[in-house]
Amino acid sequence: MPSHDLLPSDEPVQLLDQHGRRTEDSTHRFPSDQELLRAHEALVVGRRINEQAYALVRQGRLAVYPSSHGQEACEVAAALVMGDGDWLFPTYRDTVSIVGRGVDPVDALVLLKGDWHSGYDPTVHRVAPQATPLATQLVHAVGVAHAATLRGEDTVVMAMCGDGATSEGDFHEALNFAAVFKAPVVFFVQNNEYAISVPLARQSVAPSLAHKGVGYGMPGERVDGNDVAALLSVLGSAVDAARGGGGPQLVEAHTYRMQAHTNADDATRYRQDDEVEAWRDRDPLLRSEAYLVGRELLTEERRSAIAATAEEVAASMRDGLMKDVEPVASDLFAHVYATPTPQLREQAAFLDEELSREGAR
Amino acid sequence: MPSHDLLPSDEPVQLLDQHGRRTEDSTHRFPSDQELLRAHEALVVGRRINEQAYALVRQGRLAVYPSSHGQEACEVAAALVMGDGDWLFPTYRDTVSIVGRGVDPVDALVLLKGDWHSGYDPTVHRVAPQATPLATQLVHAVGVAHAATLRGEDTVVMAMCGDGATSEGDFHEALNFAAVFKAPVVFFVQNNEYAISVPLARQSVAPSLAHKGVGYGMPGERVDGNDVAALLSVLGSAVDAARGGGGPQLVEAHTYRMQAHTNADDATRYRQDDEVEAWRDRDPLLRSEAYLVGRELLTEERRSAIAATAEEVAASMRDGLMKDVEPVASDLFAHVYATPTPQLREQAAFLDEELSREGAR
Amino acid sequence: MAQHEKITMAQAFNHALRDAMTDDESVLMFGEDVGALGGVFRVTDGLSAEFGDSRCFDTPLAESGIMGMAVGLAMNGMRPVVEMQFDAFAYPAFEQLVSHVAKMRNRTRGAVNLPITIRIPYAGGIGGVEHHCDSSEAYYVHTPGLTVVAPATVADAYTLMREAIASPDPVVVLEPKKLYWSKEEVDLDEAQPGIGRAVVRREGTDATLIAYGTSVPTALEAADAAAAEGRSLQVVDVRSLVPFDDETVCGAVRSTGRAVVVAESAGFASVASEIVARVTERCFHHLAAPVRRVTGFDIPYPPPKLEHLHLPSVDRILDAVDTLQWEDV
Amino acid sequence: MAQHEKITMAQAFNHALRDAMTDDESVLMFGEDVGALGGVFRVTDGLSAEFGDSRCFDTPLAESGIMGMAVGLAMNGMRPVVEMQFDAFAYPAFEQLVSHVAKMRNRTRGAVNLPITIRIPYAGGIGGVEHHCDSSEAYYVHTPGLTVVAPATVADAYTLMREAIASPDPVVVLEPKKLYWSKEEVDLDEAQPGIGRAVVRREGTDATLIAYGTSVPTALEAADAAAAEGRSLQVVDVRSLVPFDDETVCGAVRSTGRAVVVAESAGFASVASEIVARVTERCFHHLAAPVRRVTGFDIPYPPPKLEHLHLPSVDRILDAVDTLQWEDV
Ligand SMILES: Cc1ncc(C[n+]2csc(CCOP(=O)(O)OP(=O)(O)O)c2C)c(N)n1
Ligand SMILES: Cc1ncc(C[n+]2csc(CCOP(=O)(O)OP(=O)(O)O)c2C)c(N)n1
Ligand SMILES: [Mg+2]
Ligand SMILES: [Mg+2]
Repeated sequence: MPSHDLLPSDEPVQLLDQHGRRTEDSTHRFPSDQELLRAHEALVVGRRINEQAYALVRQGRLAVYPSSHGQEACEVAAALVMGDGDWLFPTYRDTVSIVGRGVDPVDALVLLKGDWHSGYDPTVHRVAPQATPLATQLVHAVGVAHAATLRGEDTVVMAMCGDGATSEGDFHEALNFAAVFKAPVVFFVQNNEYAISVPLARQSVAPSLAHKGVGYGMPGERVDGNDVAALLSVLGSAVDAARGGGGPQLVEAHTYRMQAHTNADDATRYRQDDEVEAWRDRDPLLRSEAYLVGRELLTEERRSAIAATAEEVAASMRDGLMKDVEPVASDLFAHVYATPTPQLREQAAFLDEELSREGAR
Repeated sequence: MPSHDLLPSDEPVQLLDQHGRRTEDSTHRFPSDQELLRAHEALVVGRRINEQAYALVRQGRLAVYPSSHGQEACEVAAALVMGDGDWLFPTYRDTVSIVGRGVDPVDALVLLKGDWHSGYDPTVHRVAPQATPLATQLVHAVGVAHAATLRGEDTVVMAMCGDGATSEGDFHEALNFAAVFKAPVVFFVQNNEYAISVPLARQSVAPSLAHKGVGYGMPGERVDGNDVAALLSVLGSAVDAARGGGGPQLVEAHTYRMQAHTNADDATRYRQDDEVEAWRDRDPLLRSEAYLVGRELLTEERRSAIAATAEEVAASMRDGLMKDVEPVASDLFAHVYATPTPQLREQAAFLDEELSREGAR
Repeated sequence: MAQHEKITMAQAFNHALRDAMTDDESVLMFGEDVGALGGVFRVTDGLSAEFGDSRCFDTPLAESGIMGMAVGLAMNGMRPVVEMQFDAFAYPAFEQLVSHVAKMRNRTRGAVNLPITIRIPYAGGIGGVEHHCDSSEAYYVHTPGLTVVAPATVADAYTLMREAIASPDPVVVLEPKKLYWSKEEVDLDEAQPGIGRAVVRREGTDATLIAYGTSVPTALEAADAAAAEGRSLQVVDVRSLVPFDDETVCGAVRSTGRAVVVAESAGFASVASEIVARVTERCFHHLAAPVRRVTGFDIPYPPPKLEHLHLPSVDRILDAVDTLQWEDV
Repeated sequence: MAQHEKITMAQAFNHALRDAMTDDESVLMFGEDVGALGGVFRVTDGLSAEFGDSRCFDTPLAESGIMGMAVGLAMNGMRPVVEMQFDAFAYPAFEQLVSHVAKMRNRTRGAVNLPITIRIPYAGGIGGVEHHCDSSEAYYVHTPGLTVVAPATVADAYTLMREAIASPDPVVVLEPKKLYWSKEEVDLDEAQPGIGRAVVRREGTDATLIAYGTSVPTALEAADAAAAEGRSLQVVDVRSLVPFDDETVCGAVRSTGRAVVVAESAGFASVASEIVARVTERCFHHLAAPVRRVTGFDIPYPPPKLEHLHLPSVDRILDAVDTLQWEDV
C-alpha cells in the first residue's frame, strides 16, 4: 500500500461538534438514529457504572478503580461495533466495554474487588481477562485473530490500549505481527493525554499516534474520542475492513481522563484544574444528548427509561459487590496446573491442616 | 514536524548507478574525489578483511564469522561519516565498520575467535562491544547520546542494526526514546533482505523500513546500500542533522548479504543462486572502482598501493589470529564485579587448587 | 510411527514434532528460521514442507511477539509449539512467559488453559559465543504455572516432547544443545516414563549422583570412572524439573546415604540448590554427609576457550564424591 | 544530611536519593512517574523540583528502554538510578538486565563498568491486585554480575541505597512495599554495615531465624512470641542477598544448631533454597535438625482476599520451629 493511503487524516474525524451539531464531514458514514439512541443509553449506563464503582471504592468494597469517566464514548462504541463472534481484549480501564459485551458488571469487577484475578469466563463472551501488563494483550489479540483466520472463521479482534502503552515493545511487535500475518485486528488506542502522570508529550513526538501505523504498512485513523457518532463510524469501518480481509487497522481516539488514574492517584500533582475544566464541555454524554434532543429522538419517557436502566445496573452492582465472598483456600492450588503437582498437593494439605488447627483453636 | 517531511523518498537515493555512472540526482551532495578515493580504499580493505576472516574460519582459527561481504559500502560509509568524538554501536556483522573506527582487526575478532567476549576497550575508540542480542544496542546508543547532550558535548551516535532487528521491541523503544529526548543518534538499518533465512517480506509489509520513522516523528531516508557515494552523502547529512540539534535520524540502506548468514549457515536451503548472482553486478567495489577509473583518479600506482595496504591488513590478521592465546583461568572471576564477592573468591580458589593438582598429576 | 534405528536427539525431537502435527491438526510450530531452514539445529527440518507454511512458519524477529502470539493462538483452540532460537534469546519473552503463559490458567480459574510448548535449546559445551550457552532453567522452574523438562537421552527427547505438546499446560522443554548430535538406537513407540518422573539410570550403592540434561552423560561417565576405582555410584536422571519426583530422588539418596547434585548452570539459587535443600529436608537422618553440589561457577557463561574450566567434569564430580566423609565423623 | 527524627522507609529512600544527587552530579533518577508525581510510592518526591527535569525525569512507558538507556548513560559517565514501578513490570527489562547490565563489565574485562541502581518495589502484603506483589528476587540473585540487596529497616533503606548508588557495579535494590510506611527514629549519618554484611537483629540460643526484606519484621514478631513461650530465637537479617554473608549466617546457625529460613517468595529454587543448601553444606555437623523453610507457596501471588494465607505468618514460623526435633533423635 502506498504510504499516503496509510496516513491518517490531519485532524481527528468528528461528526458531532461539542454542541451536538453535525459537522461538515461527508466522507464518513453518519450512524442511524437507532444506533445513536442505543449508544446514548450505553453512555448513560457506562457513566453510571463509573460513578457507582467510584462510590464502592470509597466504601472499601473495591480495592481500586481506574475509571473511564470522560472516555465512555470510546468504551461504548468499541463494544457496539463488534459482532457476536468477535473478541475483545480490554485493559484495567475498560470495564464499561466489557459490560458492553455482556459481562455482568459484578463479574467484571472481581479483579478490582480482590476476590480473584478475573471474574468471568473469557470464552463465554469472548472477552479476554483485563490486562494489567501494558500492551501485552495486544500480542494475544493477534494470536486469537490468526487462529480464526487459520480456521476460516471471520472473527475480528478489538484490541484496546492507552497512549502510554504505545511506547512498549509489545505494541510494536503486536502491530507488526498483525500486519505481516494480515490478522483481522482493530488496534484501538485511547489517547487520554496521560499515562498516570506522564503527559503525551513525553510519550511520543509523532504527528499523532495513528501515524504509527505507517511503519507497519497498516492504515491509521484519528477520531474525536468524545464523539460517539464519529467513533461508531470510524471503528465500524475499521472492523468491516479487518473482516473484509483488509488486514489490521489502527485507530487513535483523542479523549481525556476526567478523574485521577485511579482513586489511589493524586492528579493535582501533575495537572491543573482548568485543564480538566476545559474538557467538561466536551463531555461525550452532553454531545449525544444534545444531538438526540435536537432531533426529538430523546423523549422524556425514553430519557427516564434509560435512567431507570442505569439505576438497575447500579443497584445490582451494589448488591453484588456488597456481598462478602468467603475466600476458598483451596483455590490457591486448584488452577495453577490442570492437575496439581505433588508439590502443590503437599502444600495444599499443609495449609488445610494449618487451617483446621486454627479452626480448632 | 508535518508527516510528509518525515516520509522517505519513494526510491532509495542513488548517486552512482551500478556501472559507476553518476545519476540524475541533484538534491544530494555528491562526495568529493578525495572522499571517494578514501572510501574506495576502505572498501578494498573491508572486502579483504571479510575474505581473510572467512579463510580463518576454514582453518579453524575463528569459531564463526558473520561476513559483511557485499555490504562493505554500508560498513565503510558508516565509519567515514563519523567524527572523532562520535560513538559507534555495531552488531556481530559490523567488523569492517569497527576496523574503520580504528580498532585493530585482531582485537575486533576476539569475540569470534573465542578468547573472550570482546577484544577491545570500548572507551578508547568509542566503539561499543559488538551486540549479539538483536536491537538491544540501539537503546544503549540513546543513553550514550543523551549523556553527551546533558554534558553539552556534540557527540553523535551511529547505531547499527539489520532488517530483522527492526522487528524487536527494543528497536521501537530505542527510536521512541531517542525522538522524545531529541538524542543525537543516527539509526542505520542495513536491509540485506534476510534475517538468517527469513526474507524481508516476513519481517515487514511497510512501504519501506525507513517509513518506521514516521511513527516516532523521526525523519527517515532510503539509500542504495551498494552505492558508497550515496551512503556517504545520506549518512553524512544524517550525522550533520543529528549534530545540529535536528534530533535522531533513521536511514535504511538496501543491500544484500552475498554469503550465508555465517559459515555455519546453509543459504541454499532458503534462497536460489540466481538471486545471489543478480546481485554480483551491483557489487559496491565494482561501482566505486568504475567511477574512479572513469575519472582517472584510480591510477595503477594508487591501485597497487591500495592492494598492498589490504594485504598488510590481511597479513597482520593472520599473524594475530594464528597465535594461540593461553587462556587465563582467573579471568573467569576477575571481572564479574569490581571486587570479587567472597563466593567468587572461594570458587576461584577452588579452581586454582584443582588446576594445580592437575598440574601436579 | 514405529521404528527401531539409530537416530540423533535432534532427529528424535523432529520425529516428535512431526508425529504430534500429524496426530493433531491444532499443533502449530513457529519461531525464527524454523520454516525453510528447518531451525538452526534442524530440529524442525522438513516440517514446513510436509505440513505447509500455515502449520510450521517463520515469524517476524521478535520473541515477545512469538510468545504472546502463542498465548492468543492457544486461547483460540490451537496447540502452539514455539522455538526460542537460543536460551539467551528467550529473555525478551520473559514478561509474556511469567505474567501470562504461566498465570493464565490460574487467573481464569481454569477457564482458559494454555497448551503451549516452549522449546529452548539450552546450556553450553558447544564452543558457542556469548549468549548462546546460557543455562536459564532456574528462571523457569521458579515460576509457578510452568512445567519444565530436560531430556538427556534420545528416547526421552521424543517422549518428553510428545508429552509436552499433549499437556494441557505450558511446558518448557530444555533441549541440551551439546547432545543434539548424540545417537542412540531407539524404538520411539516404546513407552518411557512421563513428565513428573525421574529415572535411575545406573544402580549404585555408595553414593547417588543427581543430574539432568547435559549433566547426565557426565554423571554416568563419572560413575564408570568411580567403578574402576571400586566405588559404586548410583545415577539419577531428574528429567522433569517441575513437577519434581521427590519419591524417586529421595528414595535413591536414602538407599546410599550420600549425594552429589550435578548441573552446569550457575549454582547460586539454582535447580541444584533446590535439590540439595529438599533432599536434605526429606532425608536428613539418612545422610552420612551434607549433599554436595557440582555446578557451573557464579559467572557469566565463559567464552569458548574457557568453557571447559566452567563445566562440571568427571574429575570434579569424583572430587566431590571424595568429600562425602567416607571415614565417618 | 545529619538528622535524628522519625521518618518512614519511603522517606529514607528519598533522603538517600536526594543526598546522592546532591553529592554527585552524575547521579540521574528516571523511570515512569518519578518526576512531577514523585513516584507512585512517593520515593522520588520533590527530586525533579529540586534537581530539575534533566536530573530526575519521566521516560516514555517502556521498561526495556529505561534499562537500556541506563546502560548507555552509564557507559558515558553517568550514574543512573532507575525505578521499575512494580516488581512484575521489571520483566520487560529482563533481557537488558541479564544480557547487558549484568555482563558488560565482564564482557569488557572491566573496561566498562555500569554503576546502575535498579530500584524495584517488591513483594506483597499490601492488598495489591495481580502483578503488583511479585517477589522476583530469585531471578536476580541467580544472575551473575548483579548485586542484590533487600533492606528491612528504615536505617538500612538509607544506607543500602547510598551504597548501591556509590557501587561501581549494578545493584538491584528490593524495596519492601509493605514497609514503605514503617517509621523509625533514625540518625541517617550513623554508619550501618554495608552491602555484603548480614546482621543479627536479635540474639537467641535455641534456634536461628534467617530472613530478609519483608520477612524480617515477621521473624522478629515470631521471636517475641516464642520468648513468651520460653523459647529463645535468634534472628538474622540477611540484608545483602548477593554478595551473601556466609560468615555471619553460618556463625549464627552454628551457635544454635537449628535454623528456619523465612521468605515470602515461592520456595522452589529460591533464595531460601540457596540459604538452606549453603547453610547445610557449611554447618552440617552442627545441625540438630534439617534447616526448615517457611516461604510462599509455589503459586502465582494470590488476590488481595487470599494473600494472608500465602504469606509467612508468626504461627507458621513457630510451627516450623517446633519441627526442629527438640527431643533429639
Ligand atoms: C509493563 C507495565 N509497566 C508499568 C505498568 C504500571 N502502569 C499501570 S497503568 C500505567 C499508565 C498507562 O497509561 P496508558 O497506557 O495511557 O493507559 P491509561 O491508564 O491512561 O488508560 C502504568 C505506568 C504496567 N501496568 N505495566
Ligand atoms: C534477541 C535475539 N534473537 C535472536 C537472535 C539470533 N539471531 C542472530 S542473527 C539473527 C538474524 C538477524 O537478522 P538481521 O537483523 O537482518 O541482521 P543480519 O544478520 O541480516 O545482518 C538472529 C535471528 C539474536 N541474536 N538475538
Ligand atoms: Mg493514557
Ligand atoms: Mg538482515
